[in-house]
Amino acid sequence: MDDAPQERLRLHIPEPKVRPGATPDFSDIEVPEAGILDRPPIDADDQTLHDFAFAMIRVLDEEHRAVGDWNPHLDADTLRRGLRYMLHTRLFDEAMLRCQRQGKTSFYMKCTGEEAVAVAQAMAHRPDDMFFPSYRQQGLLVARDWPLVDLMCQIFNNPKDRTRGRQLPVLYSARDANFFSISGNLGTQYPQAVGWAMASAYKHDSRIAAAWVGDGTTAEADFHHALTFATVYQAPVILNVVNNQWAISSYQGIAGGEQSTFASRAVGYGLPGLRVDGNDFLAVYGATQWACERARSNAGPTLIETFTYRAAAHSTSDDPSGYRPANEEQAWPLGDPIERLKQHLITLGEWDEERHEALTEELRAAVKADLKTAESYGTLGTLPDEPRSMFDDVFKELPWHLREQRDEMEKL
Amino acid sequence: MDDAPQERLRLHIPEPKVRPGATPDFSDIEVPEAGILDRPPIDADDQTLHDFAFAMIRVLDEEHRAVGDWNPHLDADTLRRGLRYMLHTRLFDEAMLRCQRQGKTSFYMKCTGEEAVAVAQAMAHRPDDMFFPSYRQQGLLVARDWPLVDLMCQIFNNPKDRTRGRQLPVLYSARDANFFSISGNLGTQYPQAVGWAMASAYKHDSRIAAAWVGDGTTAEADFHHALTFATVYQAPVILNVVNNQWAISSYQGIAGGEQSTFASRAVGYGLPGLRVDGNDFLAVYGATQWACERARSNAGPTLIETFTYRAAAHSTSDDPSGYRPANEEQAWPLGDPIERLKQHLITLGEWDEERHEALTEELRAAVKADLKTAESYGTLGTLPDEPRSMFDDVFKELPWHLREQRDEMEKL
Amino acid sequence: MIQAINSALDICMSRDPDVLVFGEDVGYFGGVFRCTAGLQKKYGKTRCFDTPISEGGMLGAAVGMGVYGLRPVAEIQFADYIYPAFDQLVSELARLRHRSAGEFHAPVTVRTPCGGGIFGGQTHSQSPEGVFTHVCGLKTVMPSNPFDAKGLLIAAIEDDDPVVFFEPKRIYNGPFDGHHDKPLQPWGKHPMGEVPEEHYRIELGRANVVREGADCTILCYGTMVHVALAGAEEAHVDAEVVDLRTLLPVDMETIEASVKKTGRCLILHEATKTSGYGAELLSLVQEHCFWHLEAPIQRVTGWDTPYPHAFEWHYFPGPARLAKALTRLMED
Amino acid sequence: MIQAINSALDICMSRDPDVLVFGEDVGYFGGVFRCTAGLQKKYGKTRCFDTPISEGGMLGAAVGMGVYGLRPVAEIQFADYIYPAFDQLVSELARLRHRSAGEFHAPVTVRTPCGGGIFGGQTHSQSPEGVFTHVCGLKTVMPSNPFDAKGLLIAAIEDDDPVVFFEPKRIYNGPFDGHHDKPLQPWGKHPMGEVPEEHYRIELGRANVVREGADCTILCYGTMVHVALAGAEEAHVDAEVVDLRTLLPVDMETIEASVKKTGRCLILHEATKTSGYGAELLSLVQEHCFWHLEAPIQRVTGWDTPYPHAFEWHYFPGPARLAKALTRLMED
Ligand SMILES: Cc1ncc(C[n+]2csc(CCOP(=O)(O)OP(=O)(O)O)c2C)c(N)n1
Ligand SMILES: Cc1ncc(C[n+]2csc(CCOP(=O)(O)OP(=O)(O)O)c2C)c(N)n1
Ligand SMILES: [Mg+2]
Ligand SMILES: [Mg+2]
Repeated sequence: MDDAPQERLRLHIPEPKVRPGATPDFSDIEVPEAGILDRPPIDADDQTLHDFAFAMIRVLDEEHRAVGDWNPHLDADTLRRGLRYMLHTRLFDEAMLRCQRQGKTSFYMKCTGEEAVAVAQAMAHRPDDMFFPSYRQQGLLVARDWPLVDLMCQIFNNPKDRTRGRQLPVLYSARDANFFSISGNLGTQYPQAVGWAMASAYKHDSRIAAAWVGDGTTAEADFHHALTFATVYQAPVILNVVNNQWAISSYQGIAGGEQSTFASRAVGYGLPGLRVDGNDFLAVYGATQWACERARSNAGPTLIETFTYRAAAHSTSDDPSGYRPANEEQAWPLGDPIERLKQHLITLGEWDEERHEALTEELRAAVKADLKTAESYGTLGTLPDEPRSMFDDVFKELPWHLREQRDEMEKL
Repeated sequence: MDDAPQERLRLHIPEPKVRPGATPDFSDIEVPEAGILDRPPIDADDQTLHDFAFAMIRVLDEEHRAVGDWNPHLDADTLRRGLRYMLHTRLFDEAMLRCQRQGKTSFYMKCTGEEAVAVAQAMAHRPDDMFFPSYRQQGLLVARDWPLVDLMCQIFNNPKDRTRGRQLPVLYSARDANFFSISGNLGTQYPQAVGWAMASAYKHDSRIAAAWVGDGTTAEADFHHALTFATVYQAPVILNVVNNQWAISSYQGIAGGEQSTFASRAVGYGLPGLRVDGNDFLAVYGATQWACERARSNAGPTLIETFTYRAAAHSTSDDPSGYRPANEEQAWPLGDPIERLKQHLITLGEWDEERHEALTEELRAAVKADLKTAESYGTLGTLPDEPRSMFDDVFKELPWHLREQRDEMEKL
Repeated sequence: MIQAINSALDICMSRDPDVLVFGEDVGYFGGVFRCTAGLQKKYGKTRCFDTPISEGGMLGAAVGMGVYGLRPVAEIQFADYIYPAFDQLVSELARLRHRSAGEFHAPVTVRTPCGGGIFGGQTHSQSPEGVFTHVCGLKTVMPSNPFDAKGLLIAAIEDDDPVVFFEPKRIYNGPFDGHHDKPLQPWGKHPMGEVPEEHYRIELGRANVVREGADCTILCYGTMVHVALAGAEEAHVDAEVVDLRTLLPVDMETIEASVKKTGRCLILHEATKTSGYGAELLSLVQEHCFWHLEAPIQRVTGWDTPYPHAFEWHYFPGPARLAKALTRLMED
Repeated sequence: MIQAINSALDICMSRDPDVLVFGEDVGYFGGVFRCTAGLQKKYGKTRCFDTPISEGGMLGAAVGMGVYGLRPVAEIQFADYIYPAFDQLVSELARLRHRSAGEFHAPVTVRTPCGGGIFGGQTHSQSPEGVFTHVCGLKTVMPSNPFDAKGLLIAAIEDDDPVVFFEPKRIYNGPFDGHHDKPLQPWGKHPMGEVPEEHYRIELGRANVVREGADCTILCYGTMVHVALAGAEEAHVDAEVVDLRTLLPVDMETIEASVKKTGRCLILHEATKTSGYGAELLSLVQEHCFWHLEAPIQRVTGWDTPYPHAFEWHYFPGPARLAKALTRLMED
């Protein structure tokens, strides 16, 4: 038997350091210097890779230069495209929030502060790779040049809504962009992405899959299922955890984030876990590129944790001032992704305030124009289709009992 | 985008090195020297503890001496008790297998080769610690001096069956031994143990909990749930994975065991994972003792992987010759736990072949006597109770619809 | 109704230190619907706390706590998210007492907001209650008003059997009779909106006849009780409206007495039709009252489709649909 | 029946390289019931393989494979173990086509052995089919003999909707009419035991009248079809026995024609009674045939308890219970 003292047990309940009213405090977050980590070969052995799960891959340094082994060395045009997509995403989010306030839609979810994650990751992938996103990766669609009018129409549930009024706003589906239908149930897309990747490998295809979940969602069963299946079958998939510190009102400590990093969950499955500065466009790009190469060369799956901060409310139904200090995002030590990439381009001599201003104006006008088009088809309250359409697609063909119910509805 | 070559993807399906007909081959199993690992303080930091998840704690060396820091320094009486319990477990298993062959019970599951796991772990715990076992830890009950007649009566589903004929043989429940009702659904007991431990901590109790799953079962959702809840609330619980290399016909590679150790699953949750020679009574005892001390001092949970080999068939419904080489257990590099402890005692001068022979005879006689008693209450086919009893305990009190159904049954 | 639920939790926590309340966002924040607001502050972090987003883990842990001797009250944020916990509910919580022949049991209460009408789309609107009534070993409850909600929730928490407690979120803030275009009435104006401060229980397994009538019997629960009253009025039918309150064990005595009196029966629920709880109700009525039936029993329910977003009101079984069915019922 | 299932899988794999077969122990070993024996050897490791013990992961991956364009056939080792996969089945597989407005779908077939009578205790004996019929978007099938099993399984695999395919394990090796004390008859002697080698389909949604009769209609499926025939004989009742084969969508035409002809109806299933699929069947018959009913519809089912181990035969709704109910049905 053990020799432990006859001490009384006590239950530990994790609690964030600060709550509303207090000053934001990120002093416990270690921000390592940019560029200090090596980029290992994609087939490096497990043990070599462990460290990346606890470190933080960073490329942009304090002087806005791109440094170190993980720098993807993108040309200026690509960088400008990245900047444009991120800005476009942010302006789109702002416009949609306004629409919600104006009653044009019932609901919206922003990704403010997290734009680098989806945009850089989409750009690091090939266009035919398959994405299994959560609801906060609208940047993937922006970076795949998907028409925003299309998203707006779903948000408004108007007759051009691709989901025919069946889904909440933001739960997009865009097959032509290789973007999987977003589920309202957290995490379910994770093992689905693994299955898709297994299928691609089975068919000797070259397309790989990627999936995203939030820090909070890592606690779901499907997270474990996905990692298990990914490692057992060495599926060509990239599993991303967007650690934006919050899951509605619960901080990441409630998901176990204080005991270890989310990237380190990979270790126990014998997979590489990369922890990345999620507000560093180049670091996200570089890490994703590495993982893509790995998956595409039959070297196996990767787990990537993008360390970022949810600057906005969880959704339009949420008010974070109830559970965290006001303006905490301004104290966030990793800054703002758009600002950081902008400064990098300026440092390179490839950008300036005027061009930024002009780009902002251009995108604002584009969003406005798209909005006008989308609104012309209708906003909240416009029916997207005949009510009878709700009976379609339950099955491929309508069985008798649904036909009867449809008739009954129509006779009302 | 990535620079991976336009290689074709391929699907990896894990496969054991040998199948029936081939010679057993354990050449890839690294068996480190006994005694080489330090025993860290129970509150050592995570990073220090990582190595234990990939190493193997061993105490008994090739000369049958107990060596190194993890040696629990048990006195000879305790060692002899351990030997007795293990032997008793094995003889009990053999007797029950015979009973199944004789048609006295429908089903049985042996733990041959794994006796050290349950017996040493039970002995390292305090008697009032709560156990949440799987179906292969009968040794826990033996080591808690639980009357074997009781188990036999359940196996025979006779009128002394504590579960009143409701459960399959071997799915015991023994509240008085602090042994939780075994579920037929794999892994469900894992988060339950964590919840029990949380409750104990909440009540400032000093009792801790322990749970067991097999290597195959680590793939279930409940494994992840348990680790997540354990780390978040720092529950006083020990989570054990009995890696006996097989899950019915699937080798541990199908559970991801080839990519990393099961102990290393702990790393990503910020928990210590100890990988232990599961056939080394002293190593299992020592590691468990360490984890008990840790839990009982509010220092947190531990994951222990006991590395062993399922020498028997999965159950009486299984025939392993269909999927693995015959007599593979004899090639198992970690030997037999009973034999190893016996030799250790002999080396200490505390045991000899005659005493061993005598003990074997004594226990065989004890099992026989118990069997006679149990059989006197009836074997397979004897009804354990009135059929009407099946309606009890669905709810605390019988609702009207069950009363009606019971009456209907009785009128037949 | 939110305050009534909060009050029930508060009272149970104050009377019994073994009552613990937890779930996603229920701790500091007080729950996305505010049902647990103030409880962490009042009872401390170890009695009311957030859990990881792991419904399965939450109920697995709850079973263990119950086995230890506590009385856990777990919140599943939306009933649509109860499925990841299905195995712990169905294979463990419901079965434990039976499989261990009474050695172990876990008196867990699972609270969860259900139902639609809040423009929540298919994953914030479901009514899965029927499934739980098929699982022997679970009690299933759904209140239709604040007074009942409090009394039933206290009874559920104090019950030694596991209870799945559904809270129709559409009526959290006021009764709703299906007229979505009319302004919401707050509970304050409703007779059942008045909730005594003290401890009281409404026995599980007892229905409530909320309106006596001679023409026909409407069996319903939750939000649908209000729809039933409105629909009957619109159809000018003197319906007896039975609010079941507990679905399992169901109050067959009250149902039988009512249907034998009226000779006609209609079942109203929001869940999808096929194999919904209405099927069981219909079967029970048919089995117990066949010779008294003057017309076929009717079911008015949600369609057999996922809960739509834009077509919510075409899906919702509202008073117009009910009125039409009642008219047909009376003509049959 | 095992060979019939094996043959269906074999044929589907040989005709379509996109058909993959996987599950716990199904690869090298060929499945604990041997339904997949020989397939890995014939089609290779990447087409028929073992999965981790993770029913949820298995069906999650199956959905993804289906989305890619494959036709996965997953085996859940026992129907009792389908619950850990419930969320992927109910919230994902069943909903995908609808929520994406047809952009994505996954033509997954989930095979799983169900039912008791094999002394398997509560976690190897359950019949959870009713629950799946409540989930819109899933088709639910249960064959009663080898010929149907093969034709239905091929139809299920080739169907573009997800199908849950229940295999009553008690009749894997021969028909079983509930007389557990009589020696088992092998399928070889049964007319439906003869299974053509080639490809054929039995359309989903079509019932089979296995015995014509004038006195009453017995609705049943799976093992219970054999019990129905035996029970009717023992009760000397000229029963029309309808083997539903597909539970959803159910063949209402055949049911209606039969009940309207006989005027009496009994529903027989092994699953627990309350909110079981029998409740839906009873409701449908009541709704469609009320004016033709000469007596209350009866349900003969498993009791509302967990499937017992020692009292298996007291639980199992065998011919004696059925005969008694039939006699009462004819007297009513
Ligand atoms: C299975 C399930 N449980 C609960 C919810 C309710 N819910 C929606 S979002 C959310 C928080 C998710 O947090 P995180 O994963 O960190 O993602 P983030 O919102 O931060 O992007 C919760 C609990 C849900 N949608 N699905
Ligand atoms: C949820 C669930 N899925 C599948 C099974 C069927 N089953 C019973 S034992 C077993 C193998 C378990 O292997 P492992 O966890 O390694 O334990 P061991 O038998 O080796 O002790 C399986 C698949 C089950 N009982 N429960
Ligand atoms: Mg988050
Ligand atoms: Mg094993």
